[in-house]
This record gives sequence, structure tokens and C-alpha cells, in this order.
Amino acid sequence: MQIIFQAKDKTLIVKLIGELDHHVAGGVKERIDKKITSSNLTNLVFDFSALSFMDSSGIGVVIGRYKLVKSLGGRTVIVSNTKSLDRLLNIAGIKKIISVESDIDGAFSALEEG
Amino acid sequence: MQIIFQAKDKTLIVKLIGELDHHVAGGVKERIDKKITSSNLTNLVFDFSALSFMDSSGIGVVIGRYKLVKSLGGRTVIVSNTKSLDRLLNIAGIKKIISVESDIDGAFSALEEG
Amino acid sequence: MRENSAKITVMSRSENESFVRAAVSAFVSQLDPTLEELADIKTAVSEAVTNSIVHGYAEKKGDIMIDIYIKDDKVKITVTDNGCGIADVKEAMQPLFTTNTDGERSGMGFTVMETFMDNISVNSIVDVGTKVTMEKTIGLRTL
Amino acid sequence: MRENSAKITVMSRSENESFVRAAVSAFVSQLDPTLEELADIKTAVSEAVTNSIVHGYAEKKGDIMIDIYIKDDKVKITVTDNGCGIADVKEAMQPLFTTNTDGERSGMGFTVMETFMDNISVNSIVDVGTKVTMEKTIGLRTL
Ligand SMILES: Nc1ncnc2c1ncn2[C@@H]1O[C@H](COP(=O)(O)OP(=O)(O)O)[C@@H](O)[C@H]1O
Ligand SMILES: Nc1ncnc2c1ncn2[C@@H]1O[C@H](COP(=O)(O)OP(=O)(O)O)[C@@H](O)[C@H]1O
Repeated sequence: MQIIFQAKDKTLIVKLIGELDHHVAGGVKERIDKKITSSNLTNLVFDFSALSFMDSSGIGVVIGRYKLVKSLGGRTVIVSNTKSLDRLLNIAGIKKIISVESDIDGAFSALEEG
Repeated sequence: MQIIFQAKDKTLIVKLIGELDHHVAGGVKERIDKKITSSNLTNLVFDFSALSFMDSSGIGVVIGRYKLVKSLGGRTVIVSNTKSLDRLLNIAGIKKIISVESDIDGAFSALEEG
Repeated sequence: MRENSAKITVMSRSENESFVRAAVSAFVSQLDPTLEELADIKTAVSEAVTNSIVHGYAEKKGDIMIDIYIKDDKVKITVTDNGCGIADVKEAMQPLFTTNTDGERSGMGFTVMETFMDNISVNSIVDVGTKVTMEKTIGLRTL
Repeated sequence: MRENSAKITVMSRSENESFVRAAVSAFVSQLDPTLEELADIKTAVSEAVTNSIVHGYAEKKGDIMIDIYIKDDKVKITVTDNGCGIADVKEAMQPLFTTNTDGERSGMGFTVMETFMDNISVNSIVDVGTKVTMEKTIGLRTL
């Protein structure tokens, strides 16, 4: 699992490349949490456009980070454009609490509207 | 296994795409033999540049076709550009009887020299 | 396609989650599934195998058996462990139910399996183990 | 990487040759091999599995067991069948030797296994079966 961090305005963009499963979930959580708590960035964008696999372990990653960012006064948005991932986010009820956009521009629009 | 046949001058070019193993070898032999015997083409070029896998079952495919073409008065040349395939052709002693070229142009030069 | 089967046994190590997904995916490919069907199956299998590692064996080590059986356009997959077992299967299968206390698990594993496969059944005996059976028909369009 | 192992059992059907290659490849990937090392291993395993199908079981059906064991930078793979066995293993391993009569086989299977792996050993008992054990160290540069 490769993680690319990028900062834009007050938002941290976390791009995950590869397969997000239970095996890598712990490390991914740790690295993202470190980045969030050590920066002054408020919002979080999960960029899942380069994710080739995710199961419910990834749901845990998303929800935990959503809660952390919320406790710091920020908002979370997900970028996703694959059907399987979309269904997973739907089943897990993620879409009710986090908006899912098809690209980064959409994500920033959603943050601004928010 | 996908097979693409192409004729150029008096030469039949057989391009194999995918994995050449025992499972597909029988069908591949049959289709190539049919093409050779039903056409007036003399020489054979095996284009292995799009082959993602080959084991000794492929050696059987090559040797059998080499013999058939030879019996009809023609010559056989192989196009190959991967290291693993090169080693396989080496071990099997194919390189002593069939010239192996890195591209189609090289294959036709080899046929002309022949 | 008549019928074909394969059995995979791995140690309960999380490295093997991706291996099992890749292996199951390679075997099921014989049925020429769509990328989405393949993703569904990989996700469901990943949930079951992860459960055997995380819950079934927890800190211990043991074997996980994955049986794949295909017949015509149907695939049947069982994931079996000899772990701690589940006392109340019905409760365990409720969405959001989890016995995990550190907040790492979402409690959505069984729900994902149920949604991504056509049907799933769970057999479990406490201290003996758990067997999850999942089936899916390939090429079945949801209307 | 400490150690890890997996066991795959398939029916002796030629469709399973590509499945076993894909599965072994996915498991061995844990050692981060080069593409060439992976191709070597896939080729050697493909030879052994094909032999079990073509020679070991011939027209009959039976199971083929593939055991993969990795430790540090070493991979050990055994391919076992309960087929007809080999009467004279030394002779069978000679380059170009084949009992195949219709000219379909090249007699180079064992030679390929020997060349692409660091070492190979063959245990066989007539009417009981054959077990081929192959080892390779990953990251070992040939000088
Ligand atoms: N193989 C298993 N062995 C023992 N318990 C299991 C197994 N699979 C599931 N469980 C139990 O069922 C509960 C619900 O599982 P699941 O829906 O996958 O959610 P999660 O894995 O996120 O907890 C688990 O928390 C666990 O208590
Ligand atoms: N698993 C096996 N069971 C029985 N006989 C085998 C097995 N593997 C190899 N053999 C015997 O050894 C011979 C040589 O094998 P190999 O070098 O792979 O060449 P090929 O498969 O082309 O014949 C085979 O022709 C066969 O007689």
C-alpha cells in the first residue's frame, strides 16, 4: 500500500494506491493520524481513485479518520469512481455521513459547500 | 490464447498472445497446421513478442511446426524479446536449429539470408 | 465448463489475505466473470479470511482452508477455520455487530459477504471452528 | 519475512495449470522477486503440474498437491500426485527423455525445472505417486 500525502489550502489529500485490507489497515491508520495531528490542516480528502481493492477493513479506516477530523473541527470527503467501491461505501452507510465525489475538483466543491 | 495470422510475401506470421502451456498447446498446433497446409505460404515466423508465458509444452509446438514447414521446403524463424523465453529456447536447443530475432524485420532479414 | 475445484490452505497470517484473493480470483476466472463480479467475490472472500485471522484465531496461529468449487456458471466458496467459533451466529451476522473492542472493526464483514454474494451460510461451533459457505452465479444480471 | 506456507490442491485438469501458476506467483510475491525470478518459478511449477496431469494421471483424474513454503529469501515448492509413478527417475530426468509417443512432449520438463530452480529432487514410487521438490533463493544473483 502506497500513500501519497498532499496539502491544498486547509485540506490534507490522502491518496491510497494498491489494496486496502486488514493486513495494511493498521499501518495506514497510523500514518494518516500522524499526518493529521502534526499539521494545521483542517479537512481531509480520501482519494480512492487508485485503489484496486478495499473491504470492510477500509471502512474502519475511513470512519476512524472521519471521527478524528470531526473532533478537530474539520470535514471529510471521499473521491471514488469504481462501482464496487461505491457499493461497499453504500452498504456500510458511509455515504450518509461522508460525501463521495468522482474527482478531486468535486471533492473541493463539496468541502466549500459544506 | 489468441492467435493472429498474417501473410507477407511467401511467409506466414503467427502471433501468439497470452500464455502458451500444455492446456492450450493442442489447439494451437491444430490451428497453425491447418493454416500452413491450406495455404501456399512457404516460410513461418513465430511472433512470441506478446507471449506472457511459455513452458516446454511450447517447445513441442515450435519443433513440430518447424518439422512440418521444413518438410514443405520452408524455413522457420522466431521473434522473441524476453529474457525468460530466451533462456527456455536456449535450454531446449531450439536456437541451434531455428534463428531467434528480436523483431519482425530481423526475422525477415534472417529468412532472406537463409 | 463442466466442474472444477481447488482447495487452498494457508496459515492465519494477514499477509495471506491478498494471496487468497489473488488465488480465488485466478480460479474463478475460468468462468469468465466481469471485473465487478470478480471484485465482489474477492471482497467477500477477503472478509471471511480476515475474520478467521482476527476473530477465529485472534492471537493464535492456525490453518485456514478455502475450498472453491465451480459448476456451470456457479461458484461455491467455503472458508473454514479451527478457531474459537461463534456462540450466537444470528447476532454475529447483524450489521454493525462486532466483538472487537478497540474500534478497528466496523462490524460489516458478514453484511458485505451477504450483499456481494447470492447467498451465504455460517456454521460454527464454539471452540471447534467456523465454516462460511458462499455462492454466486456468474452472469446473473441484477434486474 | 519470517516464514509462511500455503497448500493448494487441484484436480488433474489442464485448466488448472494456469491457476496454479497464478496462485504460486501470488504467494511467492511476498518475497519481492524480480519478474525474471517469478517467470522461472512459474515455468518450473508449470512443468511439474503438467507432468502430473499428462504422465502421472494420464487419462485418469486425481488430485495434485502443491505446497509452497517460504523462509527468509528461500522458496521451497513441492508438487505431489498419486499417479502412476516413475520406474527409473534418473533416466526420466535425462534431457529429451520422454515416454510420450505421439510427439507432443519434448522431454525437456525436468531439464527446465533444473535450470530455472536452484535445485530439484524427485521421489517416486510406481503405482503410488510422484513428488517433485524444488528450491530457489530469491535475490541470488548468478555471477
Ligand atoms: N471466523 C470467525 N471466528 C470467530 N468469530 C467470528 C468469525 N467470523 C466472525 N466472527 C464474529 O462475528 C462478529 C461479526 O463479524 P463481521 O460482521 O465480519 O464484523 P467484524 O469482523 O468487523 O467484527 C465478529 O466481531 C466476531 O465476533
Ligand atoms: N508426475 C509424473 N508421473 C509419472 N511419470 C512422470 C511424471 N513426471 C515425469 N514423468 C516421466 O518422466 C518423463 C520425462 O519428463 P519430462 O522431462 O518432464 O519430459 P516430458 O513431460 O516432455 O515427457 C516423462 O515422459 C514421464 O515418463
